[in-house]
This record gives sequence, C-alpha cells and structure tokens, in this order.
Amino acid sequence: MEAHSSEIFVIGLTVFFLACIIGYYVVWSVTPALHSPLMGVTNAISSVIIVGAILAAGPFGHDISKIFGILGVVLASINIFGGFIVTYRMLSMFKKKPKKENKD
Amino acid sequence: MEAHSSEIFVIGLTVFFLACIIGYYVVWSVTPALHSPLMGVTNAISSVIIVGAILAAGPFGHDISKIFGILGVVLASINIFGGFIVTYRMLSMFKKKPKKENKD
Amino acid sequence: MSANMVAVLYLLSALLFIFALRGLSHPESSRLGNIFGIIGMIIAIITTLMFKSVLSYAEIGAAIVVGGAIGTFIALRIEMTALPQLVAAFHSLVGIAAVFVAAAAFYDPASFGIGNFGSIGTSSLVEMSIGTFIGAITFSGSILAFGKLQGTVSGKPIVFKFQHTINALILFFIIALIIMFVINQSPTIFWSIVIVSIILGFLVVIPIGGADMPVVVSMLNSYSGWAACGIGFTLSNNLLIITGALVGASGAILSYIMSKGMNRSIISVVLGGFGGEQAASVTSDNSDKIVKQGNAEDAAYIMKNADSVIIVPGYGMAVAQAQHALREMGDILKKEGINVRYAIHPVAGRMPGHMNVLLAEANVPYEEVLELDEINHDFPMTEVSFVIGANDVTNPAAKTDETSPIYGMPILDVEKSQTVLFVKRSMATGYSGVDNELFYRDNTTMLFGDAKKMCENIVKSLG
Amino acid sequence: MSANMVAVLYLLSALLFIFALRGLSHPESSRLGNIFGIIGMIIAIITTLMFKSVLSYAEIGAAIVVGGAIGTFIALRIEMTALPQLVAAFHSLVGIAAVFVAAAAFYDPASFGIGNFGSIGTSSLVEMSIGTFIGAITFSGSILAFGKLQGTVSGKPIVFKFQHTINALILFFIIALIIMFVINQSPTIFWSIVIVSIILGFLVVIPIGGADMPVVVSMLNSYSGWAACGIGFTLSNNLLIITGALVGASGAILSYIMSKGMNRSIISVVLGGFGGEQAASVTSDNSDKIVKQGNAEDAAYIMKNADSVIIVPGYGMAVAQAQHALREMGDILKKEGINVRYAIHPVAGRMPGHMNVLLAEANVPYEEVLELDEINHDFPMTEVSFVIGANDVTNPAAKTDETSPIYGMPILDVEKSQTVLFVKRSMATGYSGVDNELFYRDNTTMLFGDAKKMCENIVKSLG
Ligand SMILES: NC(=O)c1ccc[n+]([C@@H]2O[C@H](COP(=O)([O-])OP(=O)(O)OC[C@H]3O[C@@H](n4cnc5c(N)ncnc54)[C@H](OP(=O)(O)O)[C@@H]3O)[C@@H](O)[C@H]2O)c1
Ligand SMILES: NC(=O)c1ccc[n+]([C@@H]2O[C@H](COP(=O)([O-])OP(=O)(O)OC[C@H]3O[C@@H](n4cnc5c(N)ncnc54)[C@H](OP(=O)(O)O)[C@@H]3O)[C@@H](O)[C@H]2O)c1
Repeated sequence: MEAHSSEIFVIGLTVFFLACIIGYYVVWSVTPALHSPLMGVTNAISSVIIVGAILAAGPFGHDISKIFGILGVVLASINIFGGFIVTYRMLSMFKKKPKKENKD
Repeated sequence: MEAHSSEIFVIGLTVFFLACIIGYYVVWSVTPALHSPLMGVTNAISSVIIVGAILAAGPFGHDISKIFGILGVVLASINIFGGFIVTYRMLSMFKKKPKKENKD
Repeated sequence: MSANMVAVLYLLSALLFIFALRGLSHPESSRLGNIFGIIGMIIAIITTLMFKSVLSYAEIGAAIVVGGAIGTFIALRIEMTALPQLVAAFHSLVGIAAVFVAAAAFYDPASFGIGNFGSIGTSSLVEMSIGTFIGAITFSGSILAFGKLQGTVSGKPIVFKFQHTINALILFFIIALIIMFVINQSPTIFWSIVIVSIILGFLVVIPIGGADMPVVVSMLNSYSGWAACGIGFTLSNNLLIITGALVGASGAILSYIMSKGMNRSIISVVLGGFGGEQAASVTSDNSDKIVKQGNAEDAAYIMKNADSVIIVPGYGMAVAQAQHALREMGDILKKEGINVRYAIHPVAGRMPGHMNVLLAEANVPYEEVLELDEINHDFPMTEVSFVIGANDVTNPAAKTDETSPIYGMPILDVEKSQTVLFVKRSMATGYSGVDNELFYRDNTTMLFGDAKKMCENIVKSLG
Repeated sequence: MSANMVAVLYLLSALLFIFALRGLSHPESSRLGNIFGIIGMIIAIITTLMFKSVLSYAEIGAAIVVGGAIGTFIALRIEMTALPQLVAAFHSLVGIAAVFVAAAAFYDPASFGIGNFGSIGTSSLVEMSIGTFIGAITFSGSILAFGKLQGTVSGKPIVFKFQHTINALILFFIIALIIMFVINQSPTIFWSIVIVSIILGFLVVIPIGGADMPVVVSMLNSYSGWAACGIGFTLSNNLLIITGALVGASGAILSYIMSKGMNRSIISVVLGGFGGEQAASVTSDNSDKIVKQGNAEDAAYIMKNADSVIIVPGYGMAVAQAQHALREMGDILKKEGINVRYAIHPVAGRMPGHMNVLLAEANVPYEEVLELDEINHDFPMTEVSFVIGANDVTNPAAKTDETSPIYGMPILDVEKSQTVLFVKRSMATGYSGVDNELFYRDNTTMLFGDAKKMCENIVKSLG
C-alpha cells in the first residue's frame, strides 16, 4: 500500500491536528477557578523544548551549536522548575481546608 | 536523531492513543438527545473499512482475495448508505418546528 | 497520486469524521455534522480508488451500487421504533466485512504491502487475527441481538450450566489458534479462528435477556470499532485507526451511560441471565392495596384545569407508537395556555436517546424536551405528571429501598407533583421486574389501556 | 535505546502532559495532574539523555542544576499577586530557548539528523525559521509585557503614527528574509531574522496598555506553543508537536475567554491603544450626584444583621493584598451564622483565575467560591453584597447603556441585592475607565479606603 511510505511531514501533520483537537477539549474542560495554574503548567510543559537543547548540547567539543544547546538547557530548566513549582504552590492553596470544620 | 526512524507501529500507536482521547471528549460532548443518531453515524463511519475492501478488490483477475474484497465492498456499502440515511432521517426530525409558532 | 497526497486526504477524511461526531453536540449543528461524515467517506473512497493497484472499477462500482441500493432501501423503509434492531443488523455487517478484509489481506498480502502469501510479518499476523476474531464475534453476536430485539429469537436469557467456564475455554482455544496461525500461517487455522469466534459470539449473547440487548449492541458497536483499528494497524492506515478509535470510544461510552442509568455494572450485563420474564420474581405482594383508576375523561379534566403538565414517556409509548397522538394532546393543552413539557430519563425506552427521536419524529420541538437534571427540580411545582408507558424510571424504590435491584438509579421525581397519571395496560412491572409503589399512592390515578388509544381518547375528551 | 523505545517513551510523556491539563478540570485532581506533568517531563529528559549522541553529561547536568536552582528560587519567592509578571517573564525564556535550539539545529544539523551545515532540507529550513521568528517575537514581547506589568516600564499605551503600517512592513521584511534564508542558508540572514523579529515583538506590544497585558501574555503563551510545534516539525519530534499544540490551544482559548469577558475582540486588544490612564475620558459628569458614605463600623453593623452576604472581590483586593483580612472577616460573619459566599467574575482581577488563587491562598474553601453563572441568580435573595476592589465587573452600564465600551459584558448583578457596600479608595473608575452609576444608588454605601485596612477595621468592629 502506497500510504506506507508516506513522509514524516504528513505524520507530523496528523499528530499536530489531533493534538490541537485534544488541546481544544482539554483546555475548555479546565475549571475557570484553575485558569492561573493552567498558565503555570502550560508554561512548564512548553519547556519540553529542552529535548532539542539537550541534543544540541550532547556531543563532545565546544562548537557554537553546543553553546546554544547549553544556554537552551539553562533557560528551559528555569522554566521547568519555576513553572511546576509555582503551579504546585498555587494548587496546594486549593486544598480542602479541614481546619475550617473545627473553627465553625 | 534516532526518533526519525521510529517504526510504523509506534506512529500507529501515537495516532491510536490521540484518537482515543479525542473519541472520549467528542462522544461525551454529544447531547443525550442525539444518542440514537450517534449510533447511526458511528455505524456508518465504522464502514470506512471499505478502504481495505477496495484495495483487495482492486487488481484484475479472479482470485479468492478479490472475491472477499468485492463482498466486503458490498457489505460496507450497505452500512455506509444505510447508516448515513437513517441518521439523516433521524436528524431531520430534530429540525426547529416553525409551524409551532403559527399554531399557538 | 503520491503517498503524501493519499496520507493528507485520509487525514482530511479522519478530521471530517471527528467533526461529524462533534456536530452532534447540538441539534442545530447535527445535520451539518452528518454532511461532514458523508464528505469524509466520499473522500476516503475516491482516494482509495486512485491507488494504482486499483483497476477493476466495474466490479467495485457494481458492488457499491448493489450495497448502496440495499442500504438505502432498508434505511428508508425502517420504522423509527425498530431502530435498535437495525443498528444491531448493521453492526453484524461491519463485523463480517472486517473478517473479509482480513481474509483478503491474508490471501493476497502483496496488495496491502504486508508481504507475500505464507510469509507475512508476525506483527501483521497478530493484528490481522485479532481483527478477525473481534470481527467474527461482532458478526454473530449482533445477529443474535438482532433476532432477540426483532422477536425472531426468544428474548429469554438462555442460561445453562458452566456457560462461563465453557466460554473461557473457547476463548483460550481461540488464543491457541491465533498463536498457531502466527506460526504456520495456514488457511485452515485462519478459518478455524473465524468459525470458533462466530460460535463464541453466539454463546456470549445467548444468556443475555432481550431487554439488555441495547447495552450489548452498543458494546458490539465498540468492538466493531476496535476491529477496524486492528485492521488499520495491519494496513498501517491512520484513517482506519482514528475512525476505529472514535467508534470504539463511542460504543464504550454509550454502554457505560446505559449501565449507569440502569444502575448495573457492564459486567453483570455481559454475564447475562437478566432481563427476561422470570426477573419479575422481585414483585412483592400488593394484591390487597387499593389502586385509584381513571379514564380518558378524568385525565382530560384534570389536565385541562392544571397550569403545568410534565409528560414522562417511556418504553410503552414506543411500543404503542403513541408519539403522534401524544403530541396532539400536548398541542391542545398548550393552546389552553398550559405549560407542557417533556421529561426524558437517560434510559427511558430501550436505546439511548430513544424517546428523543420518537418525540422529534412527532414534531415535538426539542426545546420542550428536557433531560433529567434540567427538569427534575420542577416536579414539586408541577400540578400533573402524565407518565405514559414509563415505569422503572419513575420508581421511588430506586431512592428508598436498598434491597431493590434498581436502588441507586437516578429517577424522575414524578411523585413530587400534585397528581400523577399513569398510562399503561396493566399493573405489570417494567423492564426491571420491580413493582412500583407509586401506583398505590393517593395522588396517583391509573389510566389502564394502550398508550396510543388513551391519548386519542383524551384528545377527544379535550376537544 | 532503540528508536522505537524512544518514540514510545516520548508518546508516554506526551500523554502524561495531556493528563496534566486534564487534571485541572477539578481542584481535587489538579495536584495529581501536576505530578503527571512532572513525571512526563522527567521521562522526556531522561529519554533524550539516553541518545547515543548525547555524551557531555557534566555540562548538561550543570546547566540543569543552574537553571533549576534559579527557577526554584524565583518560584518559591514570588508573591501570588505578582503572578502575571512571572508568567510573562517565563514566556520570554521559552521564546529565547526556542531561538537557541533553532540556532543550534542550524549550525549543527547533523546532531538532529536534518542534513549538514549549509545543506539543510528546504522544509526543515522553513520550519526552523518560522520557529525562530515566533520564538524571537515571544521573547521580546514577553519582556516588554513583564516590564509593563511590573511597572518598570510605563503601562501607558505608546501610540505613534503609522504604527500598524510600520509593523506590516517589518513583517513583510521578515518574510523576505526567511525566503532568502531558505535559499542561501546564510548565518547573517538567520541572525537578521532573529533581530528584526525581536524588534517587531517590542513594536507590537508597545501600543498596548498595561491593563491589556494579561491578554497579550496569554497570546504570547500561545505563540510559544506554536514555536515549539515549529521546532517539533523540524526535528520530526511528535512530543514537541503534541505539547506545542496543547500550549498553543491553551493560550488561544484563555485569550478568547478574557476578551469575551471584557467584551472586546482580540483584534482590538492587539491593535492596541487601550487600557491606559487616558481611557478614563469616558467618565461622564457626575459631580452633582449624591453619594452615601459609610465607615467600617457601619459596614460591620449592616453585615452582622444580615442573613446572607456575597463578597465580590476585584483587582483592588489583589493590589491591597486584602485576601487574608477579608477571609478573617468572612470567618467571623460565618460564626455569627451568616451565609457568606464569594462571587468571582470571569475577568475580575488582571489574570484568568486571579481571584481564585488569592482566595485559595487565604484559605477560603473553594466550595464557597462561586462562578458568575452559579451565583448570579442569588443576588435578589441576598441582603448584602460586599464589593471589595471590584468595579467594572459590577457596572450595570454593561446591560443598559449601549454606548458604553463595556456594553454586552456579563456582570455580577450586585445591584439586585438589598444593600451594596463598595470598598475602594476613591470615586475613580476601574480598568475600563467607565463611571459606575451604582455608586450613586440609594442602596449603595461607599466605604472609602484601602481594601486591606478596611477589612481589618471591619474585623475590629465586629469583634
Ligand atoms: N434506554 C436504554 O438505553 C435502555 C437500555 C437497556 C435497558 N433499559 C431499561 O429499560 C427501562 C426503561 O424504563 P421505562 O420506564 O421507559 O420502561 P419500563 O420500566 O420498561 O416500563 C414500560 C412500561 O410500559 C408499559 N407498556 C408496554 N406496552 C404498552 C402499551 N402498548 N401501552 C401502554 N403502556 C405500555 C408496560 O406496562 P404494561 O405492561 O402494564 O402496559 C411497562 O410497565 C429501564 O429499566 C432501563 O434500565 C433502557
Ligand atoms: N481578569 C483578567 O483576566 C483581565 C484581563 C485583562 C483585563 N481585565 C479587566 O480588568 C477589569 C477587572 O474588573 P475589576 O472589577 O476586578 O477591577 P476594576 O474594574 O479595574 O476596578 C478595580 C477597582 O479597585 C479599586 N482599587 C484599586 N486599588 C485599591 C486598593 N488598594 N484598595 C481598595 N480599592 C482599590 C480601584 O478604585 P480606586 O482607585 O477608587 O481605589 C478600582 O476601581 C475588567 O474591566 C476586565 O475587563 C481583566
């Protein structure tokens, strides 16, 4: 079947469209009260670009692309740690408050 | 990058999982009043298996796989036409009823 | 056409299918959704016809015309009340078509680019035999479900000893066959898989009562989707994989919704033995209680003097085909200035959305047709609940009696309205076989008779 | 690790990211969601470290430690009220990181399997330069947005002549540069694209007022997602494509929700010139109208004698950091047996979900915090609405005055409650610059003062 040899790009396109549809549904299902944490999480996961930075930083040597890679890893790491921790902080505020019961 | 050569099966798996997630969201977003038409549409589209039947029926000659292909095309066509038409009939019942206004 | 072009067109077709389902989120957009589905299918078929290996247009064209004519004929002639059967029948076709495609791929793997006869890759063989297995079960299971729904086969659950053990043994046998098939690629074993799977399909559905068939049909729908996925993996075709997953998810979710609405686990449905006449044994002894009876004139009088009426249709309305007469009755009441609405329980009738389709057929505007959560809090403020051919979905035992098999199922709170009118033919129980204590309440009036006749008589009395 | 294994692990990581967002559909599941996100990221990083071309573990490890330490430090120190700035600052990092990755791929394409320096495939070049362009715009736009939110840069919209024409010309220039780059693959042109895109990012955000920044930040968030997608296409990496699409969709939807809540089109936000101090010109002349004033004791007395109080927080509560004092006030009222609830408008504050986070920080249980549609019909049955630092979101002009810039925006119907208490420092307008006629109503009492101080004083008077 010809479709076998379909190129990488079309596969990327397929994945892209499916992911956009999922994004649409998943984001609309986020409760409005958690829209701020949503910004935090998306911030953190968008730094998955670190994958590319690691590949660039990977080989031995000191050429220019390696420097970009290392810089990319630093910046993306700031984001990853920062994003997840800020989100964690926000979300832990939304915990059920058991001490409320005692107070009333 | 190694991921380049990742095999067809993993791509299928990626597409499969994404499609399952989409199915989950899309079906839950169907209004309960239209659950019967939903059964009709899914019936019709599941006959997209006709694609395989056409490939089998495609070559000239009269070998056994061609016969299976032709039979598959016939059965899938029954489903496709039947499914979409029944759905169409159901859905056209859900039209806004303008004549109601005149009656009141 | 280049391989890329093919992949793009298949992707387009898959996206159109997604939008077809998406359209069903609202009646307004649903017709457009159906058109998307049709366009998607046309694109898929035309794209496949463009493959350079596809040459015999005449035969394929003829096959499509013949199949299309049969499908069109059936779809145009079928009564809306026979929908559950129709869906079951159609599923059996998808199942056997999947088997045929797998067989074709097995005999002529070259056409599908998966090797040569006798030397197909292992993963293709596994995917192919799983597709065949699921397809064959879907085929025979759906045929039996069709028979039970149509009444051709008795709807009674046929229970025999050790049936679960036997089914499990057969399943192991099939797995063994699949392993052998993967090893020696023999046609005999391929067909053995098909035949044994067909037998298993029958055996699995036999013990399930006729009334449980909708859940079974929906599960078979789900299976047919996974079968399509299996074939999609064999052929490395993303269109089949995506569509199969959509269909699979849809069937699974509908079964889940139904089981939940009936307050039973899917497993208990599948294990069977429920939903036949003998289930009525749960009925408690109520012979000494007093039942208030009324006739069409009483009903007409009560409703005419009310401000608001909620109509609760159920399976009996479908059986009696009373929807048109009912709508006429509703129209007259509305002309009198009475607020008339319809309350639909998620599992009223015998199929998800069953009542909605029938009411829509009778031209009831969908704005007047409300779901359980939308209307349930309005019953206390309502004067008359007109329950027509519904029973279980109003039974308060679901809220109060922990021993009842329907305990925990959400119900329509008709008992909170001032007066409840019950249209049914007798004191018989509904699908679940549980007696309904509402019949004996002070504010209940029973209107015995066929639902359609009763509506017509009420219309006469109102006029 | 085999290519297949890598692809499976990346897929797993992508699915975990999807479930991370899915978890945010409810506060209960949200923490688990965040953990899924973290696990997904760890899997992605470890998988990549296993590539056989990745050797310099020391440098990469050091880079992660340095970056991680900075990120952790910032995230732990930041005040919850400074969240909008923080998010903007983080976005700028994603943007520049995308540029660095693209640059690395350009200089050392072999590491990414997309050819050799000077002979990269056309489609990779196009994808790479689009990623660079979007990344660079995200970088500079976010930096300026950060400055405006933080107050480092004036929040005034800086409007100059022909700015849209200039931006359009720059855009065309960038497109021309991209075409040249694809043809001759020159490093000079690559860096020209970067620099000109950075300039464009500044120019696009300059005319937008400080208060509109949240929408801009959200749009830049969306851009950073699409940039990741672009890089994902270049590297044929499905993980980047899926994650990028999720982030892109999220940013786009949040901008849409905000613009809708503000009743403005995204385009009008992007074209700029709105949201600065001069927008206050819409204020009509109300100097002759009478305003009822009160103090903390009056407020305490009124609320103590009520059965139910709805608290409506707004931007002023965030500025004053009044959430803790407010919660204390609410607790005292609850102890008196008063029904206290919080009503949150979708665009109260300056960021989606802004109020929810602050109230949660102050330990207000989320069951007491209700969205507009959940609580709006309760105002007529409520005795006191306590509006603290909110203004626009209560302005009835949105419903009555067709000429008002906020006409059509949904509002909280505080005016329907028996008494409205307004805590703010002056008669000044809010973000939209529109005067609020509620201040002059008979059933309104103005409590002038800083939100936090006022709450503390009310607490004293109550105690
Ligand atoms: N919707 C689904 O997807 C689905 C799927 C599977 C199972 N179910 C089950 O089906 C049941 C549906 O509840 P339901 O309240 O709609 O129906 P029901 O509880 O089965 O009751 C239907 C009633 O209609 C009466 N009836 C039958 N034919 C009639 C006629 N010609 N004229 C007037 N009355 C007639 C019957 O009483 P008489 O014999 O006295 O007339 C019967 O009590 C639930 O238990 C549900 O769990 C639903
Ligand atoms: N949430 C979002 O995502 C978002 C994004 C962009 C734009 N917006 C816009 O932001 C506005 C939000 O409405 P809103 O009602 O929350 O706020 P608002 O209409 O901007 O009003 C805030 C009020 O708080 C008062 N205030 C400021 N500092 C104070 C302090 N320290 N103590 C007491 N009061 C103080 C101000 O009056 P005084 O100066 O008299 O004290 C001002 O009138 C909407 O117009 C919305 O469109 C929201």
